[in-house]
This record gives sequence, C-alpha cells and structure tokens, in this order.
Amino acid sequence: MSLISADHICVRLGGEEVLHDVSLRLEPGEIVTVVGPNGSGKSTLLRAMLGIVPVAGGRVTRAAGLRLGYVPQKLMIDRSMPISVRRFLSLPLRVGAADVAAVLARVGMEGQQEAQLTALSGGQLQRVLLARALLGRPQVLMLDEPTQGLDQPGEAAFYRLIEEVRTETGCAVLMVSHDLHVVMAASDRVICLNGHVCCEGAPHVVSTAPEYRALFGLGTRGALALYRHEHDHDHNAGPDHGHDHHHHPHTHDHHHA
Amino acid sequence: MSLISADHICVRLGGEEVLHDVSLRLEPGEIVTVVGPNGSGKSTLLRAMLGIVPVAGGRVTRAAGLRLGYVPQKLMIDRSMPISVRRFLSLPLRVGAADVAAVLARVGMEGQQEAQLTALSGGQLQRVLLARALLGRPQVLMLDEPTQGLDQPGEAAFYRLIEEVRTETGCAVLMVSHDLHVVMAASDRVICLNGHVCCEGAPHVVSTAPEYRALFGLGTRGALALYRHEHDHDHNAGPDHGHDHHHHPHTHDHHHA
Amino acid sequence: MLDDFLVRAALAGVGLSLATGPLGAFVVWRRMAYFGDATAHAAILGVALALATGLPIVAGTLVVAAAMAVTVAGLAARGWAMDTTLGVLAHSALAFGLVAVSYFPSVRTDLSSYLFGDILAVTRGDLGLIWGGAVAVAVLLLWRWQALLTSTLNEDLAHASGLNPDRERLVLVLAMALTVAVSLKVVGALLIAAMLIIPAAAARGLARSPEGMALGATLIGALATLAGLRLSLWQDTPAGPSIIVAAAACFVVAAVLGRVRRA
Amino acid sequence: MLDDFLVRAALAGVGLSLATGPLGAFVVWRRMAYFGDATAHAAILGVALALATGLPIVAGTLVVAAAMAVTVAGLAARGWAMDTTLGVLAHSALAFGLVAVSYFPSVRTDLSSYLFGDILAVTRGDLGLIWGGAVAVAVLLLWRWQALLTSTLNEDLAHASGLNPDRERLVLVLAMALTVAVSLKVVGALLIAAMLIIPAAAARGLARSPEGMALGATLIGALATLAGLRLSLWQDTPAGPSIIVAAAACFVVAAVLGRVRRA
Amino acid sequence: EVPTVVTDIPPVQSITAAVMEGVGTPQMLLGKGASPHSYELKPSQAAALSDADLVIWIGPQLTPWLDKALEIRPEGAALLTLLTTEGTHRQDFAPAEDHDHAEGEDHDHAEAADHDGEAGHDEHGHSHTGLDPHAWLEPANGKLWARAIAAELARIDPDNAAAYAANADKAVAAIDAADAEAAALLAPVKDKPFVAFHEAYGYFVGHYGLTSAGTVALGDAATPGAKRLAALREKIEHDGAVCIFPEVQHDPALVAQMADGTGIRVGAALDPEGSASGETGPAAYPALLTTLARTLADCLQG
Ligand SMILES: Nc1ncnc2c1ncn2[C@@H]1O[C@H](COP(=O)(O)OP(=O)(O)OP(=O)(O)O)[C@@H](O)[C@H]1O
Ligand SMILES: Nc1ncnc2c1ncn2[C@@H]1O[C@H](COP(=O)(O)OP(=O)(O)OP(=O)(O)O)[C@@H](O)[C@H]1O
Ligand SMILES: [Mg+2]
Ligand SMILES: [Mg+2]
Ligand SMILES: [Zn+2]
Repeated sequence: MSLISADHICVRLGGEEVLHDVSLRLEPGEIVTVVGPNGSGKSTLLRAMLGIVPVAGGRVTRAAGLRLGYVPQKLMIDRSMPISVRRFLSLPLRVGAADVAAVLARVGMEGQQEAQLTALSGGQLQRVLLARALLGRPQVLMLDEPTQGLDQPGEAAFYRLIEEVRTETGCAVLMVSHDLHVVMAASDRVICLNGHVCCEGAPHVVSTAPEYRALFGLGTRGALALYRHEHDHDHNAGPDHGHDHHHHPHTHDHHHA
Repeated sequence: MSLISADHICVRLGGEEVLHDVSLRLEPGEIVTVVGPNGSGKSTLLRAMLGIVPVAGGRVTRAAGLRLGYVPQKLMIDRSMPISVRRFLSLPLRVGAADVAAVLARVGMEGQQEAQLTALSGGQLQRVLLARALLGRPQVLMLDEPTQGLDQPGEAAFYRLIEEVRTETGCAVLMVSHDLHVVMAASDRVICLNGHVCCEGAPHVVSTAPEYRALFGLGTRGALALYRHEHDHDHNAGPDHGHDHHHHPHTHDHHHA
Repeated sequence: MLDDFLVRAALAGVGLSLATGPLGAFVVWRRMAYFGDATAHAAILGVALALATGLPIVAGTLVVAAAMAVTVAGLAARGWAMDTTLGVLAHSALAFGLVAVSYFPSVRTDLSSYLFGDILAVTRGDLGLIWGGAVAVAVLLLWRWQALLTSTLNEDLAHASGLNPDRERLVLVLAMALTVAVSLKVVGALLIAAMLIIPAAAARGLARSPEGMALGATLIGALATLAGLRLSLWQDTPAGPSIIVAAAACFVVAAVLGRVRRA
Repeated sequence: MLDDFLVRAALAGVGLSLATGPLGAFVVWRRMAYFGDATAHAAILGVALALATGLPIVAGTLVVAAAMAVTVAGLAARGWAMDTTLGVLAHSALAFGLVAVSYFPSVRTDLSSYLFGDILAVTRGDLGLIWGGAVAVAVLLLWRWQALLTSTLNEDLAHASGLNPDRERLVLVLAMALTVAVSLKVVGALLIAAMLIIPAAAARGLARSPEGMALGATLIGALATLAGLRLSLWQDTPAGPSIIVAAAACFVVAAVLGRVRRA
Repeated sequence: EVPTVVTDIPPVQSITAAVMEGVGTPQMLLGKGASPHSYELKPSQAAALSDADLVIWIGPQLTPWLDKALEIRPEGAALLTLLTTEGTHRQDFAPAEDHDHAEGEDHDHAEAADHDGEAGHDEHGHSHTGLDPHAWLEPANGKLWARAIAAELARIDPDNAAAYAANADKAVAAIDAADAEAAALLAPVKDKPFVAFHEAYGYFVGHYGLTSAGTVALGDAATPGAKRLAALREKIEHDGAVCIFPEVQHDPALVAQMADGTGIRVGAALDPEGSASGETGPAAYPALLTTLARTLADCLQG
C-alpha cells in the first residue's frame, strides 16, 4: 500500500477550482518532485494532501499513524511568542538535546540551538524548518520549495541530505521545486502540474514530453543559460509564461467522489 | 554624487553586531549584487540603507527626493485588509490603469489586476512585488532575493527585465541573490558580504578572490553541478558553510560617526 | 424638525458613522478592537484627575485619552502588539483612576456617570460637535489615506516609499482617541466602542477593496442607527443597545452573504 | 489564619495567577486581549437570560460564556481575526443583554452588580473554587501544552503533525471562558480581565521561551497580588485596582529591563 | 392643561405624585433599579423628557449623567433641583475617617455640621464638595419639598394651585405619620451601633439619633480598601456593633465577609433609594421611610 495518496482530488479556493482531478500516490523511498509554473497549484496540492485545505472532490488517503515532515512555502511566525530554535524543534514531540544538535549540524546550523526563531535570517529559518521536518523519523517528507533562500553551498548540501535521508530511513519525499535542472537529476519521478497533471513519469521522460516543453520552453538549463543565450531572441518564451494557467483551456473528466 | 551611500555603517540587532563597518555607494545605472552566506547580513544591509533598521554607527546618505523601489525578502501581509493587486500597486502613489496593466504584463501577470493580494501564490506575489517596485520610475531598485519562488521562465525573464529597465531609465539596482552563476553574468559589481565586506569588485575579480572562494567553495556552477560532481567527496565544503558568520573572527577598525 | 429627539439621534448616529466607518476599518486592519473600550477606561482616569485638580472634566478626559494614544503608538513602534498594549493600558488606566479617586474622599459618585452620554439625549450643540468632528476626521483620513493604507499594509514598504509609519500610526491613533473621548459624553461608551468594530467587521466580509470596506462600514453604521432607533421606538428598548443589536444583525447577514458568495 | 480576609485575598490572587499566568500567555500570543472583557460583557447577557428564565445566575453566565467561546473559536477557524471577533461578540452580547432585560420589567437590579466580586470578600468556599479551578486549568494546559503551543505558533505545522488546530483552539477558549466566568463573581471582572493580560505582557519582555513566559506571568501575577494588597492595606486604596496598579508597575519595570538587556 | 412632570428617583416621584394626586401622574427616569452608570434612556422616557414642563431632581451630586440628559427638555421648561431648594437641610458626608476608635458618635457632629440649610450654596455643578445628596432620608426635607413642588406646580399651572396646596398638606401629614411610626420603631434601638454598606444614611441617622458604627464602602466611586476594612472589623469587635446591613444593588459578599467570625448579625438589605422595589405613587415615599426603619429595627432588636 502506498503511504499517502490523492485520488482524483479537486480543490476550490475562493470560488475558483485550483486543482482539477489530480491523482498522486507516494511509495516508500521514492523522491517525487512537482514542477509547474507559478500559481499552478503545487502548494495547494501539498496542503490538500496534508489536510490543511479541504478537498471539494476526490479523496486523500494516508496510511494509519503516518509520520509526516512538512516544510511550508511560507511560514508566518508571530513575534509575540518568545521561542528558541531548540524549543521549536521540540514541537509537538519532545526531542533530546543530542538529536537537536545532530539535526542542526546536518542542516548547517550547529550551535544555534538558543537563537530566537524570530531573529533568524530567511535562509536560517529555512534550514531550521528543514531540520524540524527531519526530526521524529518521518515516513514522508513534504517539502514546498525547500531550497528557497538557501545560499548555494546550502542548496547543494540540501540535495545531498535528502538523498542521504532517503537511503538511511527509506522515507518518501514529495517536493516542489523550480530548479528544473536539479529536479531532473535528483528525482525518481517528476509530476508536471498546471491545475491538472500535465505529464508525469521518470525525469528523462517528462523533460522531453511536449506538455512540459510547452510550459517551460526548450531550454531547461537554468536562468543563466536563458540569460546568456536567449537574451536577444524574441520574448515570447519569456515573461509571458507564468500566467497562462489562469485560463486552463483543457477539458478534463472530473471524477468527483 | 552617488544616489545612495552607506559610510562605515554598523548595525546591532538584539545585542549582536550584525554589520560591521560596511560602506557602499550606488551610482546611477549600475547593477550591484550582494552575495554572502545565509545570515551574513545582506537583508540587514538593505534594510539599514532604507532606514527600516537604525544604524548603530556610520551614516546612510540619500540624494534628496530619491525615488526608491523595494522588494523585501519576506512580506507579511495581514489577511484582514481586502485589497486587489491593482489597488496594491497604487500605494502610496496613485497609478493609472494603463501603467498598472503595462507593468503587470512586464512581470508576467497580465490580466490579474483584480485578484486579491492574499489569494496569490508565492511566485505570483513575488511578481507583484517586483511590479510595484518598478512603478513610479524609481532611481534606485533594492531587491532582496527577487527571484525566490519564481518559476524558471519567470526567473530568466526577471534578469532580462532588470537589464531592460536599467537601459531604459538608467536606474541603479542593488540586489541580493544566491544564484551565484547568474550574478556573475548579470552584475556590474559584486559585493561579497559576511558581516563585513569580504571582497568587492567586478564579477570576474570577485569570483577569483580567495575570500570569495573561502565562503562559497570552488564550484560556482550551481547546485546541479555540486550535486552531480561533489556528491561523493567529503562534505566540508557543504552544509557547514552557512553558519560561520556567527563568530566573526576578523578584527576591523570601526569608523563610527 | 431638529426639535425631535429621534431626528437628532438619527443625525448623530449617521454623523458618527462618517468617522467610525473609516476609523473602524483601521481598527480591524491593525488589530485595535480594544481601542474604544481602552479609551473609555482611560477616560475614567481623566475624570479622576479633573475632579482632583478642578479642571473641566472634558479637559481631563481629552488629556488622558491623548496620553494613552501616544503611549500605544510608542509601544507599537517598539514592536508590541496593538491589542496587548491596549489591554494593558486600558486596565492600568482604569485601575489608576480608581486608586486615585480613593485619595479624594469627597468624590463619592460613580466616576463613569460623569462620562456617559446617551444618543437619545443629544442636543443641537452636540450635533454640531459630532458632525464637525466627524467631517474633520473624514477629511484628515482622506488627506492621509494613501499613506495610512501603505503603513497599515506593511511598514517596510511604507519606509521604502519615504513614509514614516510611526508618524502615520500616531496620527491615526490620536484621531481615534480624540473622536472616542469626545463622543463618549455625547452618545455613550458602549455605542461608540461598538460602532468602531461591528460595522467594519461586517463590511470586511463583503468588501474587495480598502475603500469599499471603509465605505461599507459607514453605510452599515448609518443603517444600523436608523434600524436600531426604529426598533427602540417600536419596542421601547434602550436606544444605544438597540443600535448595536441592529449592527450585530448586519454582521451576521454579511457573514452569511460572504460565505455564500465565496462558495 | 484563613480567618483573616487579607490572607484569603492573597491566597485567592495567588491561586488565580496559577490559571491566568499560562492562559494569559495564550491571550498575548493569540491576540485575545479582549477576552476577559468580552466574557464579562457576555455574562451580562447570561444574567439577563437567567433572570428571565428563572435559572440560577451561575448557569446563565456559564452557558453564555461557553456559547461565546464556541462562536469565537468557530469564527477564528474560518479565518476571522480573534480580536475583531471578540470585540463584535462582546458588544453584541452586552447590547442583547441590555435589550433583553428591558423586556422583563421584573428585573430590577443593576445587572452588573451580579458580576462584580471583590477580592477582599473572598470566602473559604470561594478559595476552594478558585484553587480547584486553577489547578484543573493548569493540569489541562500541562496535558495539552505541546499541542496548544504548536497550534498557536503555526496552524499549518500543527496540521502536518497530525494535530487539529481547531480543536486545540476550542479547548483553550472554553477553558478560558469558564475560568473567567467563574472568577468574575469571586474577584471581579476588572481584576480577572487585567490578570489575563498585564502579567503575561510583562513577562513577554523578559522571557526567552514559552514556558518561561507562562511561568513568569504566574509569578508576576502572584507578586502583584501581594504587593497590591500591601498597597491597599497601607494606603487604603481599593484592593482590586491596587493589584492591577502593582501589575502595571511590573509591566513598566519589565519593559525597561527588557530594553536595557537587549541594548 | 396638566403640566408634564418628570422626576429622577422613586422618592422624588412619590412626593411629586402625592402633590399631583387627582391632577396628573409624574414620570420617573430611574426606576427599576437602574444604575446610573449603565443607564440609557428609552424612547418613552426621552419623549417624556423632551416635552416636560417641569423636571424635578435631587441634583447633579446624585446623578451627574442626568445633568447632560436634561439638556433635551424644551426651552423654557422649569427645573427644580431639590438639593438647592431654599430651606433644605443639607449636610456633608462624615469627614474622612481616621480609623481610630473615637468616632462612634459620628451622628453627633454630623448633626452639628450643617443646620442652616442655606449655608453652602455652592453653585458649581458637580460634586467635589462633600455634600451628601441622600437628603430625602431626612423626613423634614420630604415635607419641605412637597411644599416647594406644590409652589412650583402652582406657578406653572395656576388653575390647579388649590389642589396642589391641599395635596401638599396631605402629603406632609402622611410623611409626619410615617416619621412618627419610624421614630417609634427606632426609639428602642437608638443606641445599638450598626454598620451600613455605603454612606447614604447620614440624614437618617441624624434625624432619628441612631448610632452608626461606620460603613463598609465610602461612596459609589470606589470599593473600600483593605486598610478601611481591617479597621472596620476591629471597630465592629471593639464597639460591639449589633448589626451589619447589605444594600440592594450591591454584592452582599463584603458585608458577609465583615460579619464572618465577629458575631455581628447580618440584617436584611437596605434600599435607601427605593430602587429595588421600584414602587411609585404617593405612598411610596412614606413607605420607604418606615420600611427602612423596620429593617433596621428588626435586626437591631434581635
Ligand atoms: N531581530 C533580530 N534580532 C537578533 N538578531 C537578528 C535579528 N534579525 C536578524 N538577526 C541576525 O542578523 C543576522 C543577519 O540577518 P540577515 O537577515 O541580514 O541575513 P541575510 O544575509 O539576509 O541572510 P539570508 O541569506 O538567510 O537571507 C543573522 O545572523 C540573524 O540571525
Ligand atoms: N485563498 C485563496 N483564494 C483564492 N485563490 C487562491 C487562494 N490561494 C491560492 N489561490 C490561487 O490558487 C492558485 C494556486 O496557488 P498555489 O499557491 O497552489 O500555487 P503554486 O503552484 O504553489 O505557485 P508558486 O509556484 O507561485 O508557489 C493560484 O492561482 C492562486 O491565485
Ligand atoms: Mg507554491
Ligand atoms: Mg536575507
Ligand atoms: Zn448612594
């Protein structure tokens, strides 16, 4: 049985259907990455699978007693609660000091146990969130743009870390990322989302799929490549891409439960 | 005269000196990028220059009547105010509908004038923030990790856009970024920060400076490169990098004003 | 026509809504729901001081309300949450007032009875005061509207736009404190505090822009005044509470409409 | 020794702090500073209902306080800000109470007199109630502490950890409402509302952990009780307000200390 | 045309009703135990006030809020402020107590304090003088006011002047009868010290020569401090006060607290303003006096 699965889910936010008939299942030990343009519903998919956002149709099934680690895309922490990194990592399950020290070291934040959470820089907070997700031996990690704000050595280390954790504990990873070139190298499976699942499969399959090319253009070599080489070409492939998910022109069969 | 300058500024946050003796001046038309590990004070430098954080020493000088555009690293928007993208772009200076439509098109958000600000996805909000910074013909753009959360076509388009704006209006850009490879290609000048200015200069000069190498390791080819090639090496150059700014071992002459 | 106390009450309520509508929107946005009560509590300290020093009561109340506003703004600028600050100040001011008065044994009437007005007891002079004050507040808010909105939405963005969010906050809070302090005596503490929150909260569920919310709060306030007075006349219930009941009904309707529209 | 009303008052205040310390911390974190006043206002509606239906007053107050808590929690779960919701409910409940009571001319007593207790009038039975209630609340909070903290810090993270933040919020708000409703009659509305905010706000400036803040609020509450009673005995000032004045003094000291330590 | 008359509290309504008996009925604002601080007019009352020909009230010292509400009465409407009516017996509150044991005979110097009713005609509206506004508890004032009200009514409504004068005579007689009855009830307990809840009884104590051992609260403005209560408790034990009386509209907890363990008896609640009963009409004021006397005597007699 898979650890967690979404069957034909639809999600409505503010009257609009943001996700249509999306299905997804996560098996132990696999690294699945969701890619898609801004506003395509990637975060919503994760939130729906976590039960934060209710589904309007379809169903989400979790294995009983599933242990989950989650790194949200953005975290609003109110300044009114004084809380240190160490204490934050012990919520809601208390964790020993040694475990805290070890996990902080893994994310490059050793010795920072006593720093106040509200005094962290953006990248430091991101590292702490990652550390929290790794504690408590999760069976599934849900990571929403986990490398945002990380410096470059931190980003590289992050991908190594995920790979390590998967090997050590066999946990499954569901990740959202815009680093297409890294995604293709680091994932077992890629899901290309644009309100619905456009295409799905092994990285090399997806990266050559016409649906994927339509969304991301031909060059998947990162911003630098685009900057250097496409810079004098016509701009059609450029800034206009981010928004076409708003008038999903596709028609789908929705299997509402 | 430069548009805005910091002279030997020191900033204390929560009792710790986060910035020591940092000087920086921005001339019209130049693109300056600040790089540095997480927690090295990049955001604090921008905030100090904007007057959001008070300086403990040194001084910040702005040209009289300077028009500034700012994209913060993180933006907390309370859900209690109902506000559309169009209205948000008209704060605090009212802007015509045509200008709003034009700037939204530039950032890949056309037709989204009436969307509520709180209903935007992370990347969409980032695009809107960028649009707001571009309105009102700024003389200086201060952008704190402006491409975070953008999808890849969006990121590429962003760098093109900055270049265009600089050419069109001659505005100066002060940017924080972790995309080292893009930075090196897109900036006129790079400042490598780690609580103090480690090294500074043209991209090719900085990227070969020993201080820079000490902070970022030898490979500056992005996470993919690191992932692919360094993945079996020892991890010293990896996750441990982000934190060494906490015991700034350097001694500086501080020129407090 | 102004002879009729009901007409005067209606005019007073409508005039009040002109100020409390937009002010109430800021109350909701900035988490200052406690503001009305806090000012009313603080005003008790003002009465005690006035009685002790022989100053006119109005002067005492205004001085204390202004002092409270400045303190709230100052603490907020240092990062304190508005609602906590207001709670601390409200209770502290009231307690100080009650302690202070125990040093003047000649004052033996309930202090709050010096403060409370009644919308049915509004005079022509009061009407002038209310409309004058409300128009002044509305003009002030209109003048600084863009700056106030920007600072309320995000202080960092305001700073970058060359605004001083601390100053905007102080202006707003002072305008609010003076409005509340003056209207306490005219329409009563309960009504003024409720008019600052309920109509704005009701408008929140329906509005799609800040201006829409401020305008909606004004309209709902005026509507609640008229409906409440009607209820009061019909059932012979006290006027202030009846107006609040009408406003609460608007809140419920707006909340339901808002849900329906969103679904 | 329990004969002495001062000893009983001191014990009551200290017992109360046991519950209001940790509850107050949540009041500050969740922007619920209005909570004490809102419950006191709602209780007036409870009194009116009890008088109208012939139920015991305590039952009326408890029912209305619980209903308010459930409504607040329900609205908060739909994304309404706590302080706005509390403000709307507080004034609506009070207004409904005042309107309702005008339909029952047989109700001839000042409603609020049912609410105002006095800490100097605490009896041995009251002490049992306060300590029993406070210990029960403390145990409840201790039991759900981790879950409550997580949900308060961030609801998304709580969800991901398998907690239900809506349920935790409801538990918290109900515990708070019942505590306030019961103690209103014993120590008075002003004191209980102030004890929920001021000690916790004072502790905020000094604490570095949530537990530290809750504990600090408890200690400051107990300290303020003793100091305030001393002041009342020495200067013959009213006891409840004197305790609040002492707590306000703690707040100022803590704020100054906090600034000094940070600089 | 019978004048529209509005009064503030039940005793004033009662005296006025007695004077107007057979001619009209005065309205009352503060009935039904309304407390001035959460008080709000109903439209019916506002309507009454806004076309009143005459408003009769004790004065701003008792109900500061009414000062403001009075502004909506029509231009030229008459206002009778009883506390400043010529000849009214007025006295200050007992001076702030110094909590020693020497003030058992409070009533003595209270009585001596201010016998020339004309004396302190300080006209500045609000009470930060120590003037005790509970002046209706002096039956002599009740009688004086009955005549003053009759005179004022006669001025406004000369057609019924004779009826007002005759009614005033009857009212005075009724008050005299109640006064005599109260005096008879209280005579045996004159020397038994008692404690009341708030300082409302200076006039009553003075008139009947009772022995007050102090009050729990000073006024309505502030709850008593710990020092006062500690001293009061000591005093109760020292002076051997016989009874302590709670008051309607006030929580009896403090009174119970003071009584606890001292052996003092707790009497029935006193209703000095007649606001709990809310009774109106000509008989209410005399009944208020006798009820007060009976409640005191019932307990003090033991
Ligand atoms: N309010 C605060 N109190 C104490 N320390 C703070 C506070 N805010 C930031 N800091 C510290 O200041 C340092 C610099 O923070 P800053 O946000 O400027 O880093 P940054 O270079 O922008 O990092 P990142 O790349 O992660 O965004 C960090 O070590 C952080 O812990
Ligand atoms: N509360 C809301 N009300 C209405 N619409 C919403 C709401 N939240 C999100 N949306 C819309 O849902 C869509 C999907 O949002 P989501 O955050 O899932 O996108 P995403 O794929 O994570 O994008 P990004 O890459 O920018 O993070 C967007 O078009 C957004 O505007
Ligand atoms: Mg997202
Ligand atoms: Mg930063
Ligand atoms: Zn009295």
